[in-house]
Amino acid sequence: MKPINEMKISFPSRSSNESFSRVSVAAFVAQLDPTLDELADIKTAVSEAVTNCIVHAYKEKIGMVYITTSIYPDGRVRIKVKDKGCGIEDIEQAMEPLFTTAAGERAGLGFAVMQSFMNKLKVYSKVGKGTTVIMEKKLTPRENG
Amino acid sequence: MKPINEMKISFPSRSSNESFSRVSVAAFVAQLDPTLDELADIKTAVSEAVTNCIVHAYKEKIGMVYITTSIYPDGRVRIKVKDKGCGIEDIEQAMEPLFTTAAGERAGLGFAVMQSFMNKLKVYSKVGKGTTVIMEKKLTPRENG
Amino acid sequence: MDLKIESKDNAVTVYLTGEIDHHRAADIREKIDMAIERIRPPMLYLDFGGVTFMDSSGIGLVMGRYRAMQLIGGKLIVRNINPQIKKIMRLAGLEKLSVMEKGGVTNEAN
Amino acid sequence: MDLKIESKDNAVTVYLTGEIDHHRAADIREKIDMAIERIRPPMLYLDFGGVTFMDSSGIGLVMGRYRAMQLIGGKLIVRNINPQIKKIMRLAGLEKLSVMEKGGVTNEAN
Ligand SMILES: Nc1ncnc2c1ncn2[C@@H]1O[C@H](COP(=O)(O)OP(=O)(O)O)[C@@H](O)[C@H]1O
Ligand SMILES: Nc1ncnc2c1ncn2[C@@H]1O[C@H](COP(=O)(O)OP(=O)(O)O)[C@@H](O)[C@H]1O
Repeated sequence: MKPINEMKISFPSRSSNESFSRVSVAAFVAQLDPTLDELADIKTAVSEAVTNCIVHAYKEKIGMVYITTSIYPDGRVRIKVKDKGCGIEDIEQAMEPLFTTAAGERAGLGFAVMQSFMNKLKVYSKVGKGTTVIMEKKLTPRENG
Repeated sequence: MKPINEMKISFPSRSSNESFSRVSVAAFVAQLDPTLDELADIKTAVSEAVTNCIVHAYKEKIGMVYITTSIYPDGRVRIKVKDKGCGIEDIEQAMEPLFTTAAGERAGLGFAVMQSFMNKLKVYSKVGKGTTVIMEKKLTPRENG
Repeated sequence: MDLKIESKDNAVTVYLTGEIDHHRAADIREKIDMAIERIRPPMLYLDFGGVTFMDSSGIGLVMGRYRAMQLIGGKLIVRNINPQIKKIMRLAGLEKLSVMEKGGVTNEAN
Repeated sequence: MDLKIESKDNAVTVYLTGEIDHHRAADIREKIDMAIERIRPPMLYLDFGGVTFMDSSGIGLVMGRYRAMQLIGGKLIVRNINPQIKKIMRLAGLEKLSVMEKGGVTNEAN
């Protein structure tokens, strides 16, 4: 299926851009008239994926983060978050709740949040090349849009 | 001077994306802790530039709109809005207040708003190739950011 | 999005809300014009109290209604405009048409 | 952004506001830890009433403070969490640590 609308954003992996990235996706999705809960779910999932690029993919370096948000005729929203960072060695292990490789206070729940707040989650990664996270959510149809 | 932070967005020239585009720029600029008035000025100027791409550059067609927002160390914000649409024949005339080529209810004030709400405005255009609008605003420095 | 249109005595009042841009203006325009057409009021108030954003599309909207009211021999008054909206209306020279209600500005600025 | 930290009787209450993400968490963490260090209270309340957004960085923040309070033999209670924040805290299994105040949920959901 081809998207009926699609936006792309890119920005450097500075933590000051976390808020911008999720607000930007939410503002795009808003044209579908989602519920407040759906919008909060999407913002949270995007925040997790973007934070992972900043914290894990590029670590102390600054690299670019790429987001594509697509809207489909059936009310599905698809969000792709991509980095060209270090990549993930064992994706299955990385996706386990509470698993984290980061020092400090990462809870190891990023993927768990994406998984439970969105309807679909796919992770593609290649060590040394980068990681792409694709998430989908089906919004509840509204009577009077 | 090199920007210390820079985001790029792109989206098709659908009027349903007007709100997304200005909110996105505002969310990026928000990290500079602008005043509410400064933020409203920027949103309005962006809305004018983006609407021009939708209404004038691509008219009945759908084409891509490209925005780059850059933050400079001295607190300047630079916003570039670019289209690959029909272009402007006489830029000087186009920038005159109240001048419009559109039927319907365009007020001919888009450029006037950009000019008065931002500190700098430059327009580059080539007929058949497209138009690029570059706007700058210097934000008032905040004591405790 | 909904638009509240109130008809009382010899006046129609339209309560505008949310963001007025090119995308939304067409719909707003149509609804107001239907009311003007049907009621043909001597007086039209456009109340901007609930408007959170407006660009020059809002000017087109006001100018268009100004002309529509002139055609039926009526008057248009714009009210409850915040300083940001007032800035745009001034740029458009709307005060010269005296459609802006005196003392009708919300918030401090003038 | 400001953080209100209130010390009364045997308890410290932190009023969190705005958006809690990875960007802001470091600063919040530091401020709370300074208060714990200085006051060494038997009880720490984290009040989420003013929080408009939270991702899993907020979980790290709560877990870290939970451990810090354990170290000084104190307790942590999380209060005024809205349904969206509760969803994330549940995902993290925080109710098993009984840091979530019973009946302390704002809004309807459970
Ligand atoms: N974009 C990424 N690039 C590299 N590694 C990643 C990326 N995203 C996640 N990871 C790895 O997966 C682990 C689990 O991620 P996540 O579930 O989000 O928890 P957390 O971010 O709290 O560590 C991370 O600790 C990291 O090792
Ligand atoms: N991006 C663009 N592409 C092509 N023509 C443009 C573009 N932007 C502006 N113009 C031309 O300049 C004129 C004046 O623009 P503006 O001051 O924004 O007023 P308005 O949009 O109300 O017409 C337009 O009517 C149009 O002819």
